Amino acid sequence: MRRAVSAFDWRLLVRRLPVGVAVGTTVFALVWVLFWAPSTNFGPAIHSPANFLITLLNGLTLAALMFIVASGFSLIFGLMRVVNMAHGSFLLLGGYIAYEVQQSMTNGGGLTVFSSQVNAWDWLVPAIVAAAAIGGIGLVTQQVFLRWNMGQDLRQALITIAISVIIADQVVAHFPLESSIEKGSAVNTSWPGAIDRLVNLHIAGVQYSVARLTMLGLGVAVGIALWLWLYRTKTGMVIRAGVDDRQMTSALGVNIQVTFAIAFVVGASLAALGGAVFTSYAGVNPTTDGQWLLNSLVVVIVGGLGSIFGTVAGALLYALVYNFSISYLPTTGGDCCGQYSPVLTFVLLALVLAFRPQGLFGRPA
Amino acid sequence: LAAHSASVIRLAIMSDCKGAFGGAYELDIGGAEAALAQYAHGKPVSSKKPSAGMTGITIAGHPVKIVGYGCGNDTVPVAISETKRLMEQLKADIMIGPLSGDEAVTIAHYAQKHPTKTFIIGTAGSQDPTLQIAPKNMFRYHGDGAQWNAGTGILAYKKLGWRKAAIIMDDYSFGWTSAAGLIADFCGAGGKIVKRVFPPLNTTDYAPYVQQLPAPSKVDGYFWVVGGTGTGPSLKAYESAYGKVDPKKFVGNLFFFFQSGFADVAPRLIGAYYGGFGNAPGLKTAGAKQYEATMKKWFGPAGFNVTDSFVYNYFNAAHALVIGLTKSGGALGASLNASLPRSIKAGYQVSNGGQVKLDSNRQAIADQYPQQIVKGPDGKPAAKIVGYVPGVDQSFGGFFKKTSPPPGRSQPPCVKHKFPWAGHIKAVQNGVITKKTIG
Amino acid sequence: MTEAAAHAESAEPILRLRGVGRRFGGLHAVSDVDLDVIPGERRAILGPNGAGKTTLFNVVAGDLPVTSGRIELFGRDVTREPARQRAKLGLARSYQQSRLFLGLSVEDNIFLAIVGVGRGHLRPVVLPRKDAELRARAREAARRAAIDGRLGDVVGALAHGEHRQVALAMALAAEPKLLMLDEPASGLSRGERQLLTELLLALDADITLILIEHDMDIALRVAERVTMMHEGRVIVEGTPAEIRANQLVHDLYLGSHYGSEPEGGASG
Amino acid sequence: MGEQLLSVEGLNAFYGSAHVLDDVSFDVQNEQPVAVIGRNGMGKTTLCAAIMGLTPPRATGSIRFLGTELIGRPSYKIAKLGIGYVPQGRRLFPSLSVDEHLRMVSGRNGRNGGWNPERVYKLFPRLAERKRNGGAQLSGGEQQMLTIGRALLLNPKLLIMDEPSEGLAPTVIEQLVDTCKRFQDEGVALLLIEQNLGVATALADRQLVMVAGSIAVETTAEQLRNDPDSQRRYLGVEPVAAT
Amino acid sequence: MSPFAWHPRPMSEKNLVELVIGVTLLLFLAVFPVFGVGYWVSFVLTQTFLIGIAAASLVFLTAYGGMVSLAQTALYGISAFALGNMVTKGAVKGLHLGLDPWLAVVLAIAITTAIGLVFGAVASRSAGIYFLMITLTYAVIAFTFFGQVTQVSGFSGIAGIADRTPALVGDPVTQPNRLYYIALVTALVVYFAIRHVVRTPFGISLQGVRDDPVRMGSLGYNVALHRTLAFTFAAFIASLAGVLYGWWNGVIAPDNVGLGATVDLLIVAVIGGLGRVEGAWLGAFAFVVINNYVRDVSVPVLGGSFNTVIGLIFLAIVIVSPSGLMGLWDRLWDAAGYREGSGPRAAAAAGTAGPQA
Ligand SMILES: Nc1ncnc2c1ncn2[C@@H]1O[C@H](COP(=O)(O)OP(=O)(O)OP(=O)(O)O)[C@@H](O)[C@H]1O
Ligand SMILES: Nc1ncnc2c1ncn2[C@@H]1O[C@H](COP(=O)(O)OP(=O)(O)OP(=O)(O)O)[C@@H](O)[C@H]1O
Ligand SMILES: [Mg+2]
Ligand SMILES: [Mg+2]
Repeated sequence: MRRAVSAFDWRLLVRRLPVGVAVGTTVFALVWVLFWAPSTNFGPAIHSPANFLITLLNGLTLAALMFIVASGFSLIFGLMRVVNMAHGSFLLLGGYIAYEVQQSMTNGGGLTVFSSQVNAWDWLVPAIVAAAAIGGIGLVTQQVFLRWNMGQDLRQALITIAISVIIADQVVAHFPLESSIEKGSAVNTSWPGAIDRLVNLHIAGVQYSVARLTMLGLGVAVGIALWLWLYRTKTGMVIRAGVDDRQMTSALGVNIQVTFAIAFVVGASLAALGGAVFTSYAGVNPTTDGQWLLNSLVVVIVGGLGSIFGTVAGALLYALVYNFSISYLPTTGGDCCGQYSPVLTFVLLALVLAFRPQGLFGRPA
Repeated sequence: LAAHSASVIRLAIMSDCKGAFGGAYELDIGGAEAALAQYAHGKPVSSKKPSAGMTGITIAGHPVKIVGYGCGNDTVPVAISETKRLMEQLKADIMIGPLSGDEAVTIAHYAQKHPTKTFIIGTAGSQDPTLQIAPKNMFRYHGDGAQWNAGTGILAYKKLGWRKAAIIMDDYSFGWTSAAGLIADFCGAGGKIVKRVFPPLNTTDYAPYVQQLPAPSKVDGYFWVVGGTGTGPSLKAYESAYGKVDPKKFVGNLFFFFQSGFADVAPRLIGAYYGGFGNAPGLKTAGAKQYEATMKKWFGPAGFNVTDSFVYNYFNAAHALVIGLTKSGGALGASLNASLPRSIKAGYQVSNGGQVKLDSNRQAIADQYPQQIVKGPDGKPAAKIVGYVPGVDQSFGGFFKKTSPPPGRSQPPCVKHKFPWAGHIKAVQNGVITKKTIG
Repeated sequence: MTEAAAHAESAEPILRLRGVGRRFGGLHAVSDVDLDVIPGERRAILGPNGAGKTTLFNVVAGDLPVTSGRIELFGRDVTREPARQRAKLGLARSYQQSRLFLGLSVEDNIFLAIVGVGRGHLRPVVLPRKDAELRARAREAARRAAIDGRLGDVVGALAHGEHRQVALAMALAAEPKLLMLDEPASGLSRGERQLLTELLLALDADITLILIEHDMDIALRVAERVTMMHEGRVIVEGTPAEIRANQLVHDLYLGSHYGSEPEGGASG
Repeated sequence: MGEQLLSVEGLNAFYGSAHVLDDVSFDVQNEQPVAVIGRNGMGKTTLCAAIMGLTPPRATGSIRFLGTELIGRPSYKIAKLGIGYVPQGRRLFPSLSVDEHLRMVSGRNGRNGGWNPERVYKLFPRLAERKRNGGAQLSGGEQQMLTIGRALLLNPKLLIMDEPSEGLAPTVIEQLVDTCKRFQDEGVALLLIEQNLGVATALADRQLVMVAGSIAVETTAEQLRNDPDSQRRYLGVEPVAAT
Repeated sequence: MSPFAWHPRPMSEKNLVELVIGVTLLLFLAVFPVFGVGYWVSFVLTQTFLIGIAAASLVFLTAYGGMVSLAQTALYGISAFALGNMVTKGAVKGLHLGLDPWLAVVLAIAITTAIGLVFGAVASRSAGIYFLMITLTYAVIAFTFFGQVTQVSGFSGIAGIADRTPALVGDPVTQPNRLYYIALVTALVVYFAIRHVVRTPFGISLQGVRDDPVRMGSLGYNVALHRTLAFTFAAFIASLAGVLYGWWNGVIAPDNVGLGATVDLLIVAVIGGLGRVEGAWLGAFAFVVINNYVRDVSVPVLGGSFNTVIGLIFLAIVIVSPSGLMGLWDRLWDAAGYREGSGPRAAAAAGTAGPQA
């Protein structure tokens, strides 16, 4: 009996450990950021509330963009079990298409246009065209290459890898279209002038970018729309059923292929929408695809597959950890520690997965 | 020359066809091939697509065959495997390339182990290949990233009146090297760097890094050494933190006006100074005109920007090769290495009669030309040469040594130091070097 | 043998549940179950669909943690032990929906059941002698479950009923002290059911058997004692005869007669 | 006798190279239940799959439903023609709740018959209590109920049930039999696969015996019930030599 | 003929044919350096062997453990980085400890295996796609770690590893044959080790874990331990590839463990066929050859460089054969009318999908 009791204690400890570690880390991180933070860039939040607020807003707005992109990935990945490794390429191509459309609408002649020359339509139309075009490419991809091998995860992942290799090369070969600019050059679009300005938040004197706040709004809007679609209509149920057992779904009279095609198109379009936003927010270049594939993967992994809330949580966690670790890691000397924040970010994510293998909101496998 | 030795000389050209500089592939090849066409009887198979190949190249009676084109992606592993493919599978004797800094480092190591082959760097800006590793069979006829910025820091101090500045640099060897030139120069003149920020390569969101920079009200200006694909995104991040860019507060490196930079970031930076590639595109010298005419002649239909410095550097590399091979009579290896010119006449250089000299490490000592982005007559951004910095060597007159720590996050330190060119930087006006000293 | 017999004589139950409960959210799938099973006993657990039988198995086997109560197995408190420890102690179970290793052959499936309770899980070398012996045991178990005709076939390619047979073979192969079968007859044809019944009747006396079964012919023939569950609780316990006679059981569970097969000339 | 509803002619089916169905022919008349019985692994499930256009990679021969050829049709079209399918092993969707299972299917097949989720809940009250449970969070019997309910919501003309009584408590089986008996009144024909002879004979008069991939014999419930000998022969109370 | 399992069955006709092909190939490879093209010895084949070893560690985990690991590239990179930091001397990047070459090899393998143990333990509770994900984060951690922590590397990587090889290996540049044979022998040892291990209780139970981990628990197995140890074993194999790579390439850089390289190894394994260990080398060979020789093909309509062509070739391979080149061979064999094993039923499982649920 005594042995059993000691085993009991030990196990209990191990089981509580993750929670303990998580709570401990969070509390420590909070105390650090709020009250302590010696030898960091800004010092603790109580001393420099403006920087804290900016870091927070940077995190939230980046999370919104990550959500837009990753939700498309999550839709395809989580619901159809297709690991779409071409998601980053869709974003990249979407970004270039948005750029070309904005160029031609504003007669940019290949040069960056200024936001003062851009009105709301000059932004919206490119984004819509990009989303539609990539939706079309997504549809072709899904119909030609993925439709007939559903369920073969790896094979599909490989197919999309091959497609991403091809798209990457094609982008370098043809974009930007303007002949006086080198192919494969970085390009960017501009936000409409109306939102490309700073607004005074009247908190700690912080001025913040309206464009970034708009991005946050867009992210929320996409989230709500997706949620309504997936959880308030039959389409959502059908997709989830189809993922569980395609044949059976079909045997219930559901043309599951149509539903899958729609889901894929939506997912691809979200990548392009994200691409259009990213092109205004930072700009795209031929390395953007890998970067965003990785971002999407990480967000979806951490949040949990196929859950909208998971994607939200993943995006928030990733973006906040990213921003806060850059801002609040100590910087002593040249070689420590701020620049290790990318490493730290991913270590944290691995730890999340170690304790919750299915991601924050995922169903246990 | 001896007819019996008409063996084929095997040449490889390596550039990047993927990654951040993937768009430069045809340009670089075009640059090298234009020299081969001009000086060695080569005929491009297609004047629109240089990588389609070239026929009829002959030097000192030897046919020269371009055995292959290397395709890097700005990473070390691909650079090395492409080099092996070119040198071992395709059995090239000579390579012109690679394109970027880390690639050059790794190829320098390769060169060290393959002494019978000859390597002429295409257009890479890292310091190590010639300062630290310095294989006897590797040559570079252009400056490194630090050299390219020589004088620009002094200009910021003297002409813009900066005293306190912050610097943001890519966190890898080229970023460090490029920043090193600015820091050494600016601090040497008496300026202070109050903050160094290093975003990693391929950063998705530069906002938190930009946030670390002191606000524009707190410093006189920023050295902006974020390059390749990061220039635009980092500037956008700056704009969304502090509003519009004030070009007078920004001094950059070549990426302010390089390749896509010209369309992507330069329009926002009209008026800003930057280091450039250390050469002087747009100088109205005879050499420059001749060079541009040559490029137009061979690859005019390809339509690319002949003043592009990548093209120019590849051109000079191939030009030097032609001279060297001619002198060695087609002999390779050590005798080619001995014959490669220690000084070449280069189009965008003016001092010493337009010469680029090599130092004992086979690294260029060259004049540098700080530049400014201006609005061109067509309304598009244009690069204007504003200064002339004579004879900058890789060690900055002994400041960088083989034994000193290489450029890094905190290297070099910010110290006052008199560089050889301090006090000798001349103003350039309308493409003409004036007598006026500006720094 | 003598040891086993001695064990059987001691009244010490092989399985003792006290106040065992399992909740799923607000649903009490199993609540407050007390149960004693003595060594060598044949016990059937009956109950309507959703009564909590499978859940009870799951908590006893350790596949699900309990939310309350205490489980003793072979005189030892195993409430917090993981499933694998309980298997090592001598508990084997089958699943209502066969859980098999679809990528492995029938023989390898059974082989795994044998290795699992023994030592040498982690042995990364082939010991020809030892492996041959283990495999012989696996084939023997397959023969008892009448699936020895398909030893080399990949389990993924078998029919539903054949899966049930493999599952049975695996449970037997572990030579457990306590064998828990969850609806072993479901999906079996009459022929195989017959074989199953015979097999269960002929089971070694020192193996304790707990059986969930909706086929009353089998359950009531094999069992010595029957526990009837309803809505997570034990409502009746008794001998098969007592159970048959119990009106509550009839109302809740047995109904008239479709549960049992019409034997020979039985009326329709 | 009604008109011909389903007619199977010369049906062969293969898994890879394994020949599982061998020249199967039979038909189902309107409103008339038919049961297929046979030992494990004889090909009963494969027959259902072939009709529904599911798993077997290859099926040859002809299956006609109300004159429409089914072979080569995608299974959602087959289902839409009015065939409901209760698969063996339930095949519920773990990602969907009970309620979602039903809502997802209801109203899919344009036919307006009398089935809606409410009626299914009335038929199986246990399901109503479990509305929010996920498909994998049900007891075996509850799963079976949901599978049947799901198929009924298609308002099928023909219901194919593969061992529906498996895992059901006797009372529920009884209820199931009663329900199925009522199908006839509603114009639903039944193709029933069963191991439980009690259920098979109670529900269908025509009994097809499947042995080694073909219909060995057709008999009637009456005969089968009263003839232990044929029970033994077809359903193999003794181990059958031929396997 | 399950692609996933090895059964001690009597040798079929197909096994025999494969054996004959295998032995012939081996003999050919053994004498190849005598007459073969130097580049094929020093580059194509040596690289094939060592990439194949890394890919084999992935195939092992995938086929037998159901764990599609994206960390194998990171692990073999870690091994090469460890070797580089310990063995190099003088003014190169990294720690340049200048240890004895053999000692460095042993340490590199030990360190990598230990890291594999930790990685494996952390990931052992995950399965399927989640496992893939957590190992992807390992890959990213490795990449950012070596990129950002300049003390041990930085983006330009560590060079000069080939200058300090053990005497047995010699100078890989001037004596490529030695490394060729060492890589060949290592590959063979790895191949047979994997073949052996999957027939042992450990290997079979690993396959059980792949199919149904919960069930394995109720059979008495410690599933997490099994996964951890399998991962450690695979890390050990990958570390061998890493050491060979260090010698062969001389340079190791963060991009060797970047997303691109990670995906490349997956491509290698899948092209070869995730069902069979042989596939690892076949895939590596195809990959190396395609990357090297597809240069001058131009694509009509689309345009673009040879990268488009490579993308198209990979696309074609994956589309044509679900289980890679090995699967293609299996299918060709079947199509030729031969059947393995016990009667017609044996072939029934052939059509089933990838090993992952
Ligand atoms: N994982 C779960 N989550 C939520 N509810 C569950 C879960 N598993 C089972 N239940 C519920 O618990 C109750 C008992 O289920 P259990 O499987 O134990 O029944 P059972 O007695 O085995 O029934 P059957 O004879 O039909 O198999 C059922 O109502 C079921 O819906
Ligand atoms: N997916 C499959 N791949 C290969 N062979 C299969 C597959 N499914 C079934 N088989 C084989 O086909 C034969 C018929 O199987 P089927 O499932 O139709 O039998 P059944 O009559 O329904 O049996 P049961 O009563 O056990 O459900 C069996 O021998 C089985 O092994
Ligand atoms: Mg049950
Ligand atoms: Mg069946």
